[in-house]
Amino acid sequence: MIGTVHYLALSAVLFSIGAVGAVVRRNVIIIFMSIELMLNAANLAFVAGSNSLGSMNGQSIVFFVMTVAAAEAAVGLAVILALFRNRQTVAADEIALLKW
Amino acid sequence: MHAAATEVTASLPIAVSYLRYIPLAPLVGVLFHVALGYRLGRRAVGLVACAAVAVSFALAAKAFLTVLGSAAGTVVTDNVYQWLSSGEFTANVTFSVDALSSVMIMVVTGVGFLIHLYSIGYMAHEEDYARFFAYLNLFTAAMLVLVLADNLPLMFVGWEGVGLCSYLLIGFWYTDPEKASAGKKAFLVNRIGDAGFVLGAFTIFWALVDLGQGSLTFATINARAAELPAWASLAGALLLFVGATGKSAQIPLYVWLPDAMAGPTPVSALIHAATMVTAGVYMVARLHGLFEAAPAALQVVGIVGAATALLAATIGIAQTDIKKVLAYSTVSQLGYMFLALGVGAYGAGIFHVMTHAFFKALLFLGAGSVIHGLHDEQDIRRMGGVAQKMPITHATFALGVLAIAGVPGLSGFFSKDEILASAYAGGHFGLWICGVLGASITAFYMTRLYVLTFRGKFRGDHHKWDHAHESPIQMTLPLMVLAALAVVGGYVGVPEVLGGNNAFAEYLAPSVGHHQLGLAAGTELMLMGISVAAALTGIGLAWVMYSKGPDADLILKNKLGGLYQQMREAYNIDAVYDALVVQPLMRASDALWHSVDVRVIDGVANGTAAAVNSAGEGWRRWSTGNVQHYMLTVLVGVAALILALTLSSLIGVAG
Amino acid sequence: MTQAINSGLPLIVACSWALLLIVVEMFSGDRRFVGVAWMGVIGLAVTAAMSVHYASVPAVYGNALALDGYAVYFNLLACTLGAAAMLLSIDYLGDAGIVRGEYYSLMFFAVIGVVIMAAATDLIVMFIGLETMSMAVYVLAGIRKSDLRSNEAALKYFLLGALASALLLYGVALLYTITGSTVLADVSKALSDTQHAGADHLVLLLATGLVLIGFGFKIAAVPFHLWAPDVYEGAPTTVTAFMATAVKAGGFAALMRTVLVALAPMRAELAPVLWGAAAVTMTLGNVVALRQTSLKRMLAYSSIAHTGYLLVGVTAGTNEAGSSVLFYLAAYGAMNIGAFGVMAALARRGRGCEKISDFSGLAQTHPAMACAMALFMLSLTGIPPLGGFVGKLYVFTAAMHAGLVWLVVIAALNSVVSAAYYLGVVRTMYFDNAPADVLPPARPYAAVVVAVAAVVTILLGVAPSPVLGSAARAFSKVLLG
Amino acid sequence: MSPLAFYPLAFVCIASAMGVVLSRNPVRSALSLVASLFCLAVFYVFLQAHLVAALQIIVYAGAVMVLFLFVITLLNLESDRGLGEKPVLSAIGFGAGAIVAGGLIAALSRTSLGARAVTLVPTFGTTKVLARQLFGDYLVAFELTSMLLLVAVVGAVVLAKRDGSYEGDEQEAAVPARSEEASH
Repeated sequence: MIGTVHYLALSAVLFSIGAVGAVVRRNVIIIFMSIELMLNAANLAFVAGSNSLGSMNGQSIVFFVMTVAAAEAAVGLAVILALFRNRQTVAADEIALLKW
Repeated sequence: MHAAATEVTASLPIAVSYLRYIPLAPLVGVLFHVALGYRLGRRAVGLVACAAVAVSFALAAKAFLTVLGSAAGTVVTDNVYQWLSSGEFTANVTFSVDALSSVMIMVVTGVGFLIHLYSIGYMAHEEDYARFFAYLNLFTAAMLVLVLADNLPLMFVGWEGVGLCSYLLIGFWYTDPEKASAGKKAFLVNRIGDAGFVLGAFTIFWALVDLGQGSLTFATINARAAELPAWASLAGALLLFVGATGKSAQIPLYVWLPDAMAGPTPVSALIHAATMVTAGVYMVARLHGLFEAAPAALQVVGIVGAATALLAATIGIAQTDIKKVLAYSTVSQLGYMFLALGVGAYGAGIFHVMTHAFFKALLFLGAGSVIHGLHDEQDIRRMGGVAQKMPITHATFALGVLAIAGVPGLSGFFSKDEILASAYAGGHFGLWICGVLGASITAFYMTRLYVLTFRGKFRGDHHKWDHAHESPIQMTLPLMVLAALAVVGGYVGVPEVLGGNNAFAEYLAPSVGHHQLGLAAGTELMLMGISVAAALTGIGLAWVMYSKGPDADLILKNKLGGLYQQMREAYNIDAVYDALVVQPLMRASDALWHSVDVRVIDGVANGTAAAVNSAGEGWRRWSTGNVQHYMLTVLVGVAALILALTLSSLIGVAG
Repeated sequence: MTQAINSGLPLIVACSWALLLIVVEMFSGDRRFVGVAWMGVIGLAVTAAMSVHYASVPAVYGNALALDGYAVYFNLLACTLGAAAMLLSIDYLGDAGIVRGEYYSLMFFAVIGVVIMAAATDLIVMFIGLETMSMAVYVLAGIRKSDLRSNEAALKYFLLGALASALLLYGVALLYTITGSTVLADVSKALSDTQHAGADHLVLLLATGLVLIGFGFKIAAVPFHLWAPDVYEGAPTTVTAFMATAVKAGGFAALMRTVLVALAPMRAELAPVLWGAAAVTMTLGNVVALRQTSLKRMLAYSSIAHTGYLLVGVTAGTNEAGSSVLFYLAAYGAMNIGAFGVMAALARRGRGCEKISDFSGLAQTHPAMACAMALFMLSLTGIPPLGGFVGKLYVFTAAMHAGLVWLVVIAALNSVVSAAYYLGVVRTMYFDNAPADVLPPARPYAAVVVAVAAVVTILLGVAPSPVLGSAARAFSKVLLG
Repeated sequence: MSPLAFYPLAFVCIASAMGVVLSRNPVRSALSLVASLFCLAVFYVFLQAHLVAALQIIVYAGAVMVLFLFVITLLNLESDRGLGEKPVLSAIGFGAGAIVAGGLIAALSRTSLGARAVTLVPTFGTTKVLARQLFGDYLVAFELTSMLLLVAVVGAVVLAKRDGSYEGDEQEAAVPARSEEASH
């Protein structure tokens, strides 16, 4: 029988994949999508937790997290767009005027 | 220990409200200079600066006379307001004048006033006149806060304030980068001392709170020092003494004082000879109860003092810059004061603070007068015969030299003799030997300085000689007053064996206890004889050697060999510190900055080959400010945390 | 019910005011947006005043927000810092090529985010507050759209901020799964429950770690500080001033409430982590700051170092330490707003005012500005009797009380090192010669802000009692039990 | 949920998540993410979170991901070389990721969660209950979220919109000068 722990383990795996993606890719949009994946992993944990506790709070929280993620997407893509306009690139390692 | 300090008399407070104006008056002066100084011109600035200090002096005299005229143990206090308070401790802005601080405020305002007066003449051609006097007045205010404070935090305000002003005044001629860096060095070395001061204060405070005592006043600390745990009083006293070595230029933190001579000469006289540098001595005397509770710390104070007195004196022999000689002599004399404190003779230490303020201020101002008259010549090898051109400077300077050399009848003799006698009486034979040796060397190099400057024939460029002139009255008047003080200043503390009644020690007794020598009259006279003989030997030797001119240095050089070179280069302590402290710190900064923030991350991220290549330039190519590397750091941080927690937990369970 | 609404009124008014700002900005004909800026300042003043007025209402808004003393303190702090940053921005914006009036409403929203973070008693509400603040600040950092550095700052801040948010959220998710709640007090209760002592302990530790990392990012604690120098340098100076002060205050507000309330039962395990973070953060910040040539980057590392000092207080975790952290944040805010304010007051387009060497001889050309800057530098060093000194004194004494002797020793040594670079600025201003092309005169609004910041810095040092008292009162009811 | 359904679905979910990270083409990454989000929606259904599942598909996989795809195509992004360019960085990243996953799973497997026996009330997960909660306990959070969205919208407009209507050409002219300056 599949229990809460399985769901949480799955969420941990997704979380880690997202974290790895955020580090290893140089395309900032893919980095950003990886971070979205991490947020979704958290959502899965909330829903699984909610189910195991028999309390609906977790589901309500997911509702807010989705909103936050949507807001983040709007702002993040706008940031990327503004940068792209000036630099014609979305490669993380080419964006390094500010250093030391 | 033969000597025993009598109990400190319980204090009898008199509440007044005028003490606050003592530091406030110079502070008002500062505001005046800053706001109006440039508009109202030099005369106004000079006048206001001197008047402000004069007001302080008058009020200080009032407080002094009150203490003098009242019963022993009288303390005049002025509680302004509650400054800091939290659940467990309070610190007020409270000024208090007892016997100890009354001597200090008299010296600070009195000598300070003379030096302000002198500066009007000395700085007459200075462009930034108002700024100079603003700093000078600010310094006076800070020094007065330091001396008048009745608790440690308030003292720290003055403590940091004088350090800051010293920094600003050393670097006053900011066009000269070397001078600016001397200022920075002074400030940084002082900051190391300050860290000691703060940590010491914290230690004591912490231990006091454990006793249920939330007050940091000196009275409380001294009264309850004996109840503190031994380690707390020892650590607290030692840390505070680190602060004192910074401010009062003792081993190992004395290195800033010789460099501080880059500042204008009146500044050297006021801050780096007469007042600020004695702050450490004052602080230790102020907290004598604490230091007595930690005899080991007191021992350290004495040993450091004696060692500094001797070491600095040897360096003084080989210096050629008139101000450098005086600087090392200051370091050396401060060593005597700490020697006195270390053997429990607080009164003698403070006595020397006072006499030293007179004669050292005199010597510095005299040197300033010479430098001024010879158009900024500072090298004594290119002086000589100045006595003809500057009779007043010459006469007063000579008195200063005799006083510092310890010639009987002048102020330095009485105070130094009391210190040496106390050391001997306390059974500190080694310290006594150091002291006598140092006294002899002091007499030697001061005579050398005097002879090379004022005697013989002028050795410099004849243009300078032709234009050499005696200084104006604003400058010579303070010299004369200080010379008078340097001569008679010692008579307040004539020891009983010479028919005096040691009035100075009696007066200070309520603050710091009375130090009984407990020596037979014969012994005391014998000691006196030895130190006088030592001084006269030094004077005579130097007189004979240097009458022929500065080439006599060669004799010493031949005799002492490599040691002489070391003495001239002040044992290269600066280079040692640079190698041991400054360079490692700078390297650490570069390394941390490049490695943690740039190198490791990039190096790791770009392959181990890069990690091996540690050459700075090689790394630059990779240090990209790349956000990927930042993200990687975060992830590695998370992984490390998770790994550490998981492993420790699993092991914990297994164990 | 009325009470509950009353206690929420300041927030409601603040949100409405921010909305109003957007509308007013749209119809504002003035491209300097002076009116909008002033409206923002007035709105912040009203918010602050209302929060003080309704502070006596004991009601808690559901389980989400509490208008307790702690929240009110941070409310006042954030509103003041926000207003100062807004006033600094007048004229700076146009000169920097920023022609968006939304700037002020975004800053207003960021302040609201800080207020929510401080008032939140539920981790999710705290998270929403954090995101509101962050979202506004991401945009503000990048609002100088034509400037590549500003773009880059926004991107770096955004990517790292989003990553940190995800870590924080995952930590909260794990906490929720185990303890069954995100309400701070309930989490605390569940954590002290013995049922979680054994098997669940490790997950709770990991969750706590993730939450701490999330907040550690916002306050720029090592090793999550890397964004700070780049973002501080790239963002417009006025935004940097806001980030260095108000955003950091918000981060600490949330961190302290979380660590000292929700995670209180885990204090024993957290203490070494916090200890290490404090020690490493202040040391790295100070040592690296020594070699910086850009004033903005130097101040960034300095702000990292100050995070370390503040973490000393958090590590101690007592009532005394908590209130000293609150005081320190106020003093720190005044001196940093002032320091960045001097930069903003003198900066002109095409004429950088960000390198330390740009301030050569400032004492000759701008004596008042130089004097103020010197004052801020000395206060940051911890010279008495200035605000920074009293702040450090209180934090370190409290830490000493809590037995963190060695941490205090490290902190004291650090503050010795820090003197070197702060003093470098003073030396450059006072002892170096002014360049031939002198900096332009200071902007009037900014000059006023700098003057006020200087006065506050002095007052916090000379007469700290009122602020100290309110900090103590503000913190007195935060700790449970 | 039976293991027969869980494991295949989990596999697809993880595989598509890996797809996000590994695809060279950003469009393919985005589509992989959509697939992964779909799988999550299925899990939500099994966990009695019906409304959340619906929102996941409508809002997340729908609206948000469309926005991503839109920006990717707008910027006309080419494929990059994926992980090939920085092997060391990638290796460390994957190593650290493995530690994170391993540590979390190890910790989770030791918890008491498996022993938790909660019988869900019949109304669990219904929209009605969720709505009551959203507008009851979470009213403040709900209102604040609306403000958050507003901030995001304002912010996105500020950044994404060109300044042309305000400042005209002066702004655009400043750009090349600055980039030149920056390249030194």
